[in-house]
Amino acid sequence: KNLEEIFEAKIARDEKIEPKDWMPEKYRKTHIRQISQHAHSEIVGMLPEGNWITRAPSLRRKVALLAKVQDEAGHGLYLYSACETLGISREELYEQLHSGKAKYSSIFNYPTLTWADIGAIGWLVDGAAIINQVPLCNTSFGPYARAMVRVCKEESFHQRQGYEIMMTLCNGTQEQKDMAQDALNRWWWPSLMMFGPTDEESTHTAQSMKWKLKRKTNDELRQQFIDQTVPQADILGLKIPDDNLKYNNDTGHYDFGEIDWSEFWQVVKGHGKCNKERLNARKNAWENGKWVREAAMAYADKQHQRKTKQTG
Amino acid sequence: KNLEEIFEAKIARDEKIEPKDWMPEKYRKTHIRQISQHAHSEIVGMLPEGNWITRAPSLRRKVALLAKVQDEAGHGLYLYSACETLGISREELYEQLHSGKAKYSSIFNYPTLTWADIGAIGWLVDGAAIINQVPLCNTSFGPYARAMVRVCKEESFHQRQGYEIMMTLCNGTQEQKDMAQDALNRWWWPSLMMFGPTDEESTHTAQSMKWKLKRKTNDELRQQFIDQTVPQADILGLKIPDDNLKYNNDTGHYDFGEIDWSEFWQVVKGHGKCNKERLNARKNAWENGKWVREAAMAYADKQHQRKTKQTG
Amino acid sequence: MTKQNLIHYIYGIADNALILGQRLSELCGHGPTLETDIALTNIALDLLGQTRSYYQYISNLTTDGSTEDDVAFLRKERQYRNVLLVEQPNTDFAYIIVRQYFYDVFHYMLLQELQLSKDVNLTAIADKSIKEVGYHQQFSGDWVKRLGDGTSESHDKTQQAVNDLWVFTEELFHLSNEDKIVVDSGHGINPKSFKDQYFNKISTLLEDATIKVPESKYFQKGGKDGIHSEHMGYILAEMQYMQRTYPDMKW
Amino acid sequence: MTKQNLIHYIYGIADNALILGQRLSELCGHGPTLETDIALTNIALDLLGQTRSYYQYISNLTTDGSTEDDVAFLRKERQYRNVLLVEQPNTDFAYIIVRQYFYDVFHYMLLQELQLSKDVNLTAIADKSIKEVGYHQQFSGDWVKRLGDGTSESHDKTQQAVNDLWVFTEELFHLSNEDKIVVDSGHGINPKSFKDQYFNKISTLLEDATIKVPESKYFQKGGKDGIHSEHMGYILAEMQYMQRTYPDMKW
Repeated sequence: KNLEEIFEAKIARDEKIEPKDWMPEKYRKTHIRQISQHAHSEIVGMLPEGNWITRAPSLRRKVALLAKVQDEAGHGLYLYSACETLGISREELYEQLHSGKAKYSSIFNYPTLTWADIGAIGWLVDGAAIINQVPLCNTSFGPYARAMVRVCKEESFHQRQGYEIMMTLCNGTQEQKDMAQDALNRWWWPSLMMFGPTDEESTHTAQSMKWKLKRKTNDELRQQFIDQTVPQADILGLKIPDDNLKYNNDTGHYDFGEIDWSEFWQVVKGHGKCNKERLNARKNAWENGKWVREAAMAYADKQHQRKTKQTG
Repeated sequence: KNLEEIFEAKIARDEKIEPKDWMPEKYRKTHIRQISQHAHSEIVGMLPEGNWITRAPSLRRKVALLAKVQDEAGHGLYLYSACETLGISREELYEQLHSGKAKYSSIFNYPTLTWADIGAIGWLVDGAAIINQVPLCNTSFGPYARAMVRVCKEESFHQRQGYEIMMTLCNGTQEQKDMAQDALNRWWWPSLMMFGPTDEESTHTAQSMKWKLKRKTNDELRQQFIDQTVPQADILGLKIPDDNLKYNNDTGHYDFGEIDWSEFWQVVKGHGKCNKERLNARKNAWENGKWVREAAMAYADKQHQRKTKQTG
Repeated sequence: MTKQNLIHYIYGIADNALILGQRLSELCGHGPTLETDIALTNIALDLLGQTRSYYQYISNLTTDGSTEDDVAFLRKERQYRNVLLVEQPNTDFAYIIVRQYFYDVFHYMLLQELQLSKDVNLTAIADKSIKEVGYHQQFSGDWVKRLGDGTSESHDKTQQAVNDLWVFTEELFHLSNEDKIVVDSGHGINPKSFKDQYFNKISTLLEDATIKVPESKYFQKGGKDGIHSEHMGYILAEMQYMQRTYPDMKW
Repeated sequence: MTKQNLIHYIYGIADNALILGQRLSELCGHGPTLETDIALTNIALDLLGQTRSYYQYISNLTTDGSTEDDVAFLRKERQYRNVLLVEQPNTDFAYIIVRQYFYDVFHYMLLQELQLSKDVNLTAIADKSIKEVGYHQQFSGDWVKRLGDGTSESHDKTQQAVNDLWVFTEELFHLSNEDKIVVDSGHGINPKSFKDQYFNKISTLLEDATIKVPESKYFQKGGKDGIHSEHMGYILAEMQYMQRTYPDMKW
C-alpha cells in the first residue's frame, strides 16, 4: 500500500517512473500494451510507404523516403527497447503482433496507390500521429517519454516533408494536382479515425489520464487535427472531401461530417484492405529471418567460447 | 541376327520403325537421347520468350507471343509422347533434364534483353531450327517423324512471325531499328552455333546418317542457314555482325568468319549466361507442381474407387 | 446514357479480362504439368482475345483516335476498372485455380445476360466468348474438385485459397452509379440478377470439393472504382513498360 | 579523352551504386531483424547519395540540360553500365550479404585508387564516399563470417550464395575500350592494379568464415557493355515507372 502511495505521489509530482521503480501490475500491463502497439505501428507503418521506395519519381525523393522509412524502423527500435524495460522480450512482442493479439494503428491497413499517397501520409498521417504523440513526451513512464521526445522531433520533420510533396504536386501539372486531391480524398477519413472512437465509445480514458498516457480525449485531439489541417489544405488549393466541413464562428472550430464508424471497426477487426498483407509481410520477414538470427547467435557463442578458451 | 536384318532392310526401304517393332538397343537409346533433348529444348525454349509475354508492346503481339510459346509447349508434349513410346516415362525424362544428364539446345541459355530479341529468335533461332528439323520429317522412327511434321509446320509460321517483328522494327524509328540491329548482333553467332560443332569435331554422324536422324552434316546445314539468312538481313537493312562475311562466286555460298568455339563449349558445359536460371525455372516448376500432380492422382483414384463401388 | 457512360461500363468488363489474362501470362512455362501450362495459356489467350474485341469497340466509340493499345497500355492505375479478384497474385496453383473459378462462373453468367443487351456490339462479343468461357469454368471447376478432394495437402491449400479469395467475390456484383445508367438504358446488365445463383453454384461445387464455404461478412471492393490493391502498380509497371518507354511507335 | 568517354566511364561506377541501392531498397521493412533492416537501409542511402553525386557531375558535363533524374531514370536498359553482380536478386539474406561483400571490397579499393584521379570532381566524390564504404565492407564482412561460421544451415546457404555469385566477381575488373582511354588519361583508374589484392582479401575472409572458395574458371560478364541479365528489365520497369508514365514533371 505504501509503495502504491509513493508511486501515485511521484506521478502527481510529474516525476518519471523508471523501470527499476515499483509499479502496479496494471500500470505495467497497460504500458506494455500501449508502447508495444505504438512500436508495432512504426514497424507495420514502414510497409505502405516502403511500397513506393523503388518507384519514387526522383533520386532526391527516393533518398528522402528511404530515410523516412528507416526513421520509422528506428522509432520501432526505441519503443521496443522502452517496452523491454517492462520485462517482456522482443520475441514475445513480435509473437503478439503476429498472432493478432497485439494491435497496430489501423491507418496502415490502407494501400498506397499513387505517389501522392506518400505526400498525404506524411502530411495527414504523421500530422495526426504528432497530435496524438506530443503529449506523450510528458507521460509518466520515463523510457516511453524519452523515446517520444526523439520520435516527435523526427515526425514533425516527416510531416513537413510530406506537406512539401503535396505542395510540389499542387504546383505541378493538372494531373499531379488531381493525384494530390485523390490522395487527400482517400486518406482524409482514415486519418480522422486515427484518434480512435468517439469519447462515448472509448475505454480506459480515465485511468490513462491519471497516468498521463492521455491528456486530451479522442474527440478533442481529432478536433485539433481538423482545425490545424483545414487551413493547410486551403493553402494547397485542395478540397477536403467533407461537404459538412464548415468553420463555426461560435465554437471557433470546424464542424465536420459523420465518420463511417462501421469502416473503422471493420478495419480494426482485421478486415481492412491490407490487414492480411501487412501482417503476412511482417510474419514472413520474421520467419525468413529465423536462420539469420540463429546464425548470429551461434557465431557469437562460438566467438565467446574461443575467447574463454584462449584466456582460460 | 535375323531381326536386325529385317530392321536394317526396313530403314533402307524408307519404311518407318514403329514402337512395337524390334529395334537394336543402340537405336532405342540414341532415339531417346535425341528426341528427349529435342523435347527439353522446346520446354526450356519457352523461357527466354516467355520473359517478354507480360511486357509485349501491343495486345496483338502479346497474343501472338503467348500462342507461340504455347505451341512450343505443344511441341514438347508430342515429343515427350514420341519418346515415351520407347519405354521411358516422362518423370524419368524430366529427371534427366533436371539433373543435367540430358542436354537441351544451348541457344536458350542466352538472355532476351529487348523486344527485338523476340523478333530475332523467331527469325534466326526458329530459322535454324527448321533447317535442322525438316530432314527429320523423314527420319526412320515413325513417332518422331510424325511429330516433326507438325512441329515444322508451326515453326515456319513462327519464323515468319519473327521476321515480321524485325520488319516492323526496321520500318520504325531509328531507335527501333537500332534495337533490331542490336538483337541481330547478339543472336547471330549463337544461332550459327545451333548446328553444333564443325564436322571434324562432331561425333555420332555416320550412325545417325544411316538411321536418317541426320541427312546433312553440321557444316552443310550451317552453310544453308547462312546462305538463306544473309539476303533476309539485306531486305531488313541490317548488317550481319561478321566482317568476313562475303559471297563467294566460285562456291556459290557465303564465306564467313571464325565461330568462337570456346564460347560454344562454355555454354554447353553449363556456364552460359542463363544456364542456371533456365534449369532452376524448370526445376522449380516441377517441384512446386508436385503437390498438384499428387492431388490429381489421388482424386482420380478416389473417383475410380467410387465408380467401382457403385458398379460392384 | 452518354458514350462516356458506355465506355466506362465496358472497361468494367474488359479490364477484368486484360488483367486476369496478364496474370495468367506470367505463368506460361512454369505450370505444374505441360498440360495445365497449355490449358492456362489457352484461357489467357481467350481472355486477351476478348479484351481486344472490347477495346476495339471502345476505340471505335472514342473520338480522339485512341487505339486498342492506347486503351490497354496508356491509362493510369486509377483508370483501370478491373475487380480486385483478378489482380491477386499467383501465390500457388490453388490460388490460381480458385481465382479462376470464382471469376469464370461469374463471367459465364455475365455473358449469358450480356447476350441480351440492346448493344449489338456487346452481344456479338458475348456470343463469341461464351463458349470459351464455358470451357474455362469447366476446367477451373474440375481442378477445384481435384485439389479440394485430392490429398490433404492440396485440400488445405485450396481451403486457404478459398478463404483468402472469398472476400473478393462480392465486388463482382458491384455497380457504380455510372454503370447503373448503362444498365437502366438496357445496354448493360445488372449482375445482381444472378448473384444468388452465383453463390449457390460456387458453394455447391466447393462443398462437392470438400471445401468449407467461408462465412465472412466482410468483403473487399474498390477495383471497379479504380482503387486497386498494391499489386496493381507492379502489374502495370511491367505491362506498360514498352509503351511508356517507347511512346508513339508501331510494333 | 572526350567528354563522352568520361561520362561513359562514370556510368561504369555510378550505375553500380544506383542498381545496388535499388536492390537494397526493395528490402526496406523486410529484414530479419530491425537492426539489419536499418543497417542495409543505411548502405542503400549511402549508395544512392553517391549515385546522386556522380550523376550531378555527369549532368554538369552534358550540354543537353540532362538532370540527375534524367540520367537515373530515362536511359534504356542497354545504356546502363552496372555489373551483373549488383542486379542479382535478393534471393535470401545470404545472397544479399555475399553480393554486398563482393561489391564492397571492390568498391573500397576502387575509391582508394580514385582518390588519386586527375579529375578533381571524382576525387572529391571518392574522398567523401570512402569512409562510408569502409563501414559497408566491415558490416558485410562481419555478416559473411557470422553466416558462414554460424549454424550448418547458414553455412550451407552462404556457400550456395558464394558459389552462385562468384561468377560475377571477375566482371568488376573488366575495362571497356572506352574506359581504357579514360584510364590512360589519368582520370580513370585501372582496377586490374588491385585485382590480386581483391581476390586475396575475399578468399581470406571466406576461408575465415569456413566457406570454400570456388574454383570455377568460367565467369560472366556483359553488364558493363550494357548486356544485362534478364533481371534488369524488371528492375528498370519498376524504377522508371513514374518518370516514364508522367514525363516532364517536377516531383
